[in-house]
Amino acid sequence: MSLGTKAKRFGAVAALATAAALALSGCTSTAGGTTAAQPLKKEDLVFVCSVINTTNPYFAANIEGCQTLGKKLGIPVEVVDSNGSSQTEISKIQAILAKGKKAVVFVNTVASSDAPTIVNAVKAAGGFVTIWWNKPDNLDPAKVGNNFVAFQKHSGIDSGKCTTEALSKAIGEKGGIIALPGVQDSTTSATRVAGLKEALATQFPNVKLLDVRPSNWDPQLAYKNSKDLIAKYGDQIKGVWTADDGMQIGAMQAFKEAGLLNKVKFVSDGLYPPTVDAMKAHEGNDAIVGETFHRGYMASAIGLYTAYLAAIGKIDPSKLPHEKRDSMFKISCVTPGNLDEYLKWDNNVAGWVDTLIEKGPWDTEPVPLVAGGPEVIKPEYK
Amino acid sequence: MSTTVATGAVSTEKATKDGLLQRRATKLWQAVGPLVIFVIMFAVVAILTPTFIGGGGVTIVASSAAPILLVALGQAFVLNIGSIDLSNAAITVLGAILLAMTLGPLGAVAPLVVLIMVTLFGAVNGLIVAFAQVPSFALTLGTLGIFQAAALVVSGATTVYVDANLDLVAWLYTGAIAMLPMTFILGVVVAVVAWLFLRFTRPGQGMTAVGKNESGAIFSAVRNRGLKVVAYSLSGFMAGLAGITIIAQAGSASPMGLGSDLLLPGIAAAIVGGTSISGGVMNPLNVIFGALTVALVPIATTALGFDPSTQNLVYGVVIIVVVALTLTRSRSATVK
Amino acid sequence: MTKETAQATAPTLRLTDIRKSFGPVHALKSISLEINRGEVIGLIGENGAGKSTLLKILTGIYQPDAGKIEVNGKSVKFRGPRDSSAAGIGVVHQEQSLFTNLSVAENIAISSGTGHRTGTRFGFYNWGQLNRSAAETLNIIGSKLNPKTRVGDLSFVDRQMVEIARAIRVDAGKDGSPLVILDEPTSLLERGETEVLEREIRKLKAFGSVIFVSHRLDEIIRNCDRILVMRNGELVADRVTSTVTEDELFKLMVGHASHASKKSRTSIDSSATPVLEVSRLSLKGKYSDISIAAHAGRITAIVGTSGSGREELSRAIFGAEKFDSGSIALNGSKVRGWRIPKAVSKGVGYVPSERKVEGMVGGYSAAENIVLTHPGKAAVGPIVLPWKRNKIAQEWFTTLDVRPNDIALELDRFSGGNQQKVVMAKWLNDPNLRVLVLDHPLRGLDPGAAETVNEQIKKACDKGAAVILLADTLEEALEMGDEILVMRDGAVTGHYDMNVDNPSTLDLLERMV
Amino acid sequence: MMTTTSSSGTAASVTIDTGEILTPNSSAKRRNIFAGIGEPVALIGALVVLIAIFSALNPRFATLTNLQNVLNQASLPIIIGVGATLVILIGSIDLSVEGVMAASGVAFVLMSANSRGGQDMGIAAFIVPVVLGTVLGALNGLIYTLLKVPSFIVTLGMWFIGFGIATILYGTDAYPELTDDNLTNWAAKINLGLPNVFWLAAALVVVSALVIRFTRFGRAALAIGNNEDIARANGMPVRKHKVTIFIIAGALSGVAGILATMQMGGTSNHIGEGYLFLTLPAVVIGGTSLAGGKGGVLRTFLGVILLTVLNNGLVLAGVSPNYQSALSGAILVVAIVAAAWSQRGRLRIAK
Repeated sequence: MSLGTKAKRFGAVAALATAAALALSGCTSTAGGTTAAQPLKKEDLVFVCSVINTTNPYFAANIEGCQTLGKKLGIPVEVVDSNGSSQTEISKIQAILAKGKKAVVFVNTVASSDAPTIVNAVKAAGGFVTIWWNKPDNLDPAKVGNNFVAFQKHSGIDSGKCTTEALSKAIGEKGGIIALPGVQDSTTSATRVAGLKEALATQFPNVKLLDVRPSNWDPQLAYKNSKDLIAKYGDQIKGVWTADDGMQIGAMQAFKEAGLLNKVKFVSDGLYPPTVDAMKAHEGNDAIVGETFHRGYMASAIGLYTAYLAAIGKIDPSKLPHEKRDSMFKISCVTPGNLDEYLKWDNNVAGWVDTLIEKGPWDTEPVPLVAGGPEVIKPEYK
Repeated sequence: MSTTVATGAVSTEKATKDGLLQRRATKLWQAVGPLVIFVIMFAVVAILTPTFIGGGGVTIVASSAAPILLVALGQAFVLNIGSIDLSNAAITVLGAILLAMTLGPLGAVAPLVVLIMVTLFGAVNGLIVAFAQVPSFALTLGTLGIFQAAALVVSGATTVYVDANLDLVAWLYTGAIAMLPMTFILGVVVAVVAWLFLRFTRPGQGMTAVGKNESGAIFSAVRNRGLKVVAYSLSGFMAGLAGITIIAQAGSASPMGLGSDLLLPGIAAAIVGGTSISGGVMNPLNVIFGALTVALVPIATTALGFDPSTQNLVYGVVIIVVVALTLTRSRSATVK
Repeated sequence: MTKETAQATAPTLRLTDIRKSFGPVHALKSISLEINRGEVIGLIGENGAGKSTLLKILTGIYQPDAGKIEVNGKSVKFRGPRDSSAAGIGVVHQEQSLFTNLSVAENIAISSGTGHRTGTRFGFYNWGQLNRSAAETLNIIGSKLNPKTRVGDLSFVDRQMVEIARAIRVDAGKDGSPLVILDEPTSLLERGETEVLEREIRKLKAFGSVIFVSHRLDEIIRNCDRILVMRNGELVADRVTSTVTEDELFKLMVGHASHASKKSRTSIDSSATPVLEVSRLSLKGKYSDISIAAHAGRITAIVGTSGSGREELSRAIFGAEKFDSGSIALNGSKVRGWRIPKAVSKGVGYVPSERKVEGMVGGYSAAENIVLTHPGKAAVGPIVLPWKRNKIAQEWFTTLDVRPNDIALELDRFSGGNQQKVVMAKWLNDPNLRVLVLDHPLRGLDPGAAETVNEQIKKACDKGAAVILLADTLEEALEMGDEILVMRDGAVTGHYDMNVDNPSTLDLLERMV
Repeated sequence: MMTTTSSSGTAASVTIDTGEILTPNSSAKRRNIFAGIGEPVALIGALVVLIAIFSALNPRFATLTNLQNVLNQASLPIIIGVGATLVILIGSIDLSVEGVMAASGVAFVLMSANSRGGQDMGIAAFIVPVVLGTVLGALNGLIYTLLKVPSFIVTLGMWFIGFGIATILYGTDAYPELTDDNLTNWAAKINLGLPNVFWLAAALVVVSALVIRFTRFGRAALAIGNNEDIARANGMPVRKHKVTIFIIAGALSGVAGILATMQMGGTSNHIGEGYLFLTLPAVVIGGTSLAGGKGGVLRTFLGVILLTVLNNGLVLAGVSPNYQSALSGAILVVAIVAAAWSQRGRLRIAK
């Protein structure tokens, strides 16, 4: 991930040695203003909930979280559908900012590189923003100022480790597995893969990673890649690791068609409704052996609520400790055995949001704040 | 007999007069149609959402239009010679990645180096189209795949951040004149230069001639192959400029990030701006309004509070309706 | 029975008071005419006289504003080309209208009605029947073409045969007599090929009627029983052929007497280097060992049939097509890397026969076309000066009497004759014009426009250019040429210096075939 | 009244036996009989080479299982490719594929027994989505022909419209899954050695090849692609044919949406993603000319198989995914350059 490696690939080796050293300090100097602005009034606020699309179960849950919180606090919610496009995302957010109300923004960025533009736009409009999942490492909320309230995520490495443990144990800690990451330049996917590799290297030396085929978060592509990998490895494949449940749907379908669903174990991240159904139905001889638990509505509600607290002056971001500006929330490992105890929140989103309002953004079970960022991938697991 | 001739002459004269008026009306609409449509749409948004303009609506539309405008101008040059460039957005991303990697070590030279490289990428497209005489749609579909792969490989399939010297380009996004960001001003300047080039230079006129009737142009000693290479090089160059605006805006680039989705908006902007998809008709000044319109639609639907689930539908309908309104239709030409 | 008799005696086509206007323009003003079974009617008129409007009404492309059309005694209304072909009217278009990617048989069947005999029942193709019935039709006109051949692979005259077969096929399903419209079918044909066509016209008389449209009055007189003359949207004369002369017809068409230009031939200054010297030029399968010496101020006319290689030769001189061996020299120095841009920069100009495709950029204004190649004062280096361009264009418009007098109008919108004037102007605008190659410059032009173009050809000679002329007719070659080369199968078979020799058309033909 | 048909009055002054001039002339222009099959032969050759290379690299490549796998993956692009080929044959283009697939896929899943509940509408669940595709295709065709908007831009707009319809139909509820295993298993189920969906695709290819070869409609499509003006002048119902072809393409996209949904066991509005830029290169590599009038569905079939084998082989050979798009792109470039190379000429026009 270091700049040096990239530069070598590009070929300009010598000149970059020094540049790499400067890399971390070289961030743009957007004034780290901590000037405490006037707290905003609740009736001037609008919640903005920006998601990559509206139909993915995770993003649909994001929207649900925004709307539930908006209803609780009596603040209108505007949903931004980026349609997978960074430019659309940015311009739609800007359009809402332009409408004049002070925006409290939750953004699930399309790409890390969108974050600076969005943050600057929100800052210029006097709004408050929390970014989830993706941002450039050098974009530090503390340096931007109070308007960039926080960057939040669940640890990808923990996610990868948790699912890999479940998978390795299910296949008897030996045999071949395949991995289907998401879009290649996504840090979320990259950290999950790093967790996978780290767990294999440190805990399960006899589990062999046969092949890694990025499948772009796309069920269809995961289906195709799985079919090809089945043709390539046949019954050497004992387990399938995917970076999200969308791709898991495609992968399971491919194995089902090959008549292998009963013989192969699956793990993934997200615990989407279809995954829950499949686990409950013990599909394919309990094919799904591990999942991570985190919820779209929790992420968006925490994100919005954090920004909201800053907007109304309940918290002063500049006085918060580092881990509350660059935060990692707990991710839990779910197996068919403990599935039910996690699902109870899903039937009572409003109740969970009440708890959030009561306990604050950093202390609400099952996703309390556990660490500060940034999450660093060790080079050997890249 | 003489009377017949006389009436005949009179009626012909009257006919040419009427024809002239009609032709002038058509030409006028061709000249200002895209502008009028954008202004009307913008006015509708401004009236229904009065706060929009005060909140910097103009800046927002202009800044999202800027990269679209730049790729659309390049695309329009290629469309104008009767071809198409499906690879330009991939060149934009590749250019942005290259710039992100070189800006630190090379400083002010980096944008220059990158622009030269992307121009060469475009030239390669042009050389193959001109000298192997292959259909451009298929060729650039192929090079699109190659440039995408190059972006993945060069970036190591991850986001590349500018580590130093970002200030050298960042002012393009942050700076503004009269509410218009410099990126957009850059696009307008390029459009004006392109307009002058097309209207007042022999290569420019030759390109349009190639688009209108390539055989006729060849027999008029227009250097059709060279001009095709130039058109594609310009497309590459302008895609590179768009890449620079992306770095100016985001300070980083990635293979699937900003810029990777510029292909379709770029084509739409060129066509909404009155460029003919079959070649020979292009007004760079109108492409400005084409890009503004294409950028405005998603912003407008959001600003007007359309439900997000309806916004794609609206976008599709608007594109078709606007093109149907601004299209240059010649009676005889076959529409493909 | 009575119905049949009625049909047999009724004229094949009767038009009564047909009118058609486009806005305020009266394209047709009350046209009435009759065509009987077995008649060959010549239809003549200058460009814009209303011929093509009339033909478009007969083929269902336009609908008349008023008037009645009767076919075989029955009143009909054509809503489209389909109705017209169903009524038995077939047309051989001026510009060929065949699908090059389909077979001969399909092209013949494409506009005929569906049915067992045509091999296209219920929308399905019966290829065996389709090919058989096409072969039958081809047989009627005496052609031995293979119905399965792709039309794109045929020669020009063979395609014309396919067109005729298709035109008479409109009636294949019925017993009526077809009316075949031949819309300037000979304008693109060589003399020998015209003979074939004329033979076909005679055959058609046996079972149908023909409307023959042509600019060539001799052909009209030779082939037609009756001649209709149109002018300004009216039928101004209807004459039985035996009672008229060419001169008379010319007067009827243009409304004024023709000026046959008598001229003195330019002689060779034998001491001068030829402007263009083609030495032993060869292109495999097209022509071989051709040598030409073209001198300033002289017109070298090349005659030959379509396989003679003269087209390829003329294009080689312009750099548009390659040659295998031999050389081209301009003013005594051999040229290298001969391509169009180079040829043009050395003062070579070319007026191609396919004017709309190759000769001009139709979507551009006339003014832009004129300065496209040789901007002269209209450009400083690469910079174009529009006001100077317009001035130059306006001068040419005045000189050549281009109508309408609107230099900003797209060239597409001018008539063929006026387009050709602009194409000529494009080359004449070169102050250093040395060689002007003209491939059928008068094709499709009415006599008035032809005269203007011929004048400009002579003017180019006067300015010192050598002209290579591929004439439409032998008469044109004899009239214009200072020197005549006859080509056959890629070789020069005859060479006449018109100052010395006085060959007849027959002499030329003998060496052509 | 009748004029005599005597030819004596028009006796020609010069009589030439032109037969002898014409014959060599026309045969000289006759094209090499191998030219017509040149491209399919090259395609099959390329396919054989690829298969040989990949078989050498990985013995599992040349197995029945992998054949079934490749044909299963190729089926949807083939079905879409049939529609795309027809549209391209008339010289137009249809970019709306992915949008139409999304709309029909979502409609299908919501009308079938699915995890969101709702009603299983049985056969209507198949009919309505295809009708939806038909309607969108018809809109494409009508806007294109009536308003004279280039098909490129109409179908680009329709892409978003279809996608928009899918988004609206999808709503905000959970991801809908098909609950009937017969549906989800149908496509890949092996019958007579090959997957069902491939038999369907193959049947569509055969039917459409026959339609192109043996019906007036099919021949008219070729004629329109060759020269629309002439087609019109010959009284062909050009507009009707064009609209019909867009309707067929829309309906086939609709079918593809249903099949993709069945393959995935559920759907979102992203079900069609990636299919357009997979199918178009395949059509072009197959040798169907984007200018219209030349090509056919059998060529497209070969083109799809070639690209699918390539992608499958690259995975089996373990080539880095980073290079996958570059290789497909390079093969496309090489294919079109090779196809055009012999026809290069100073005066040739390629757009």
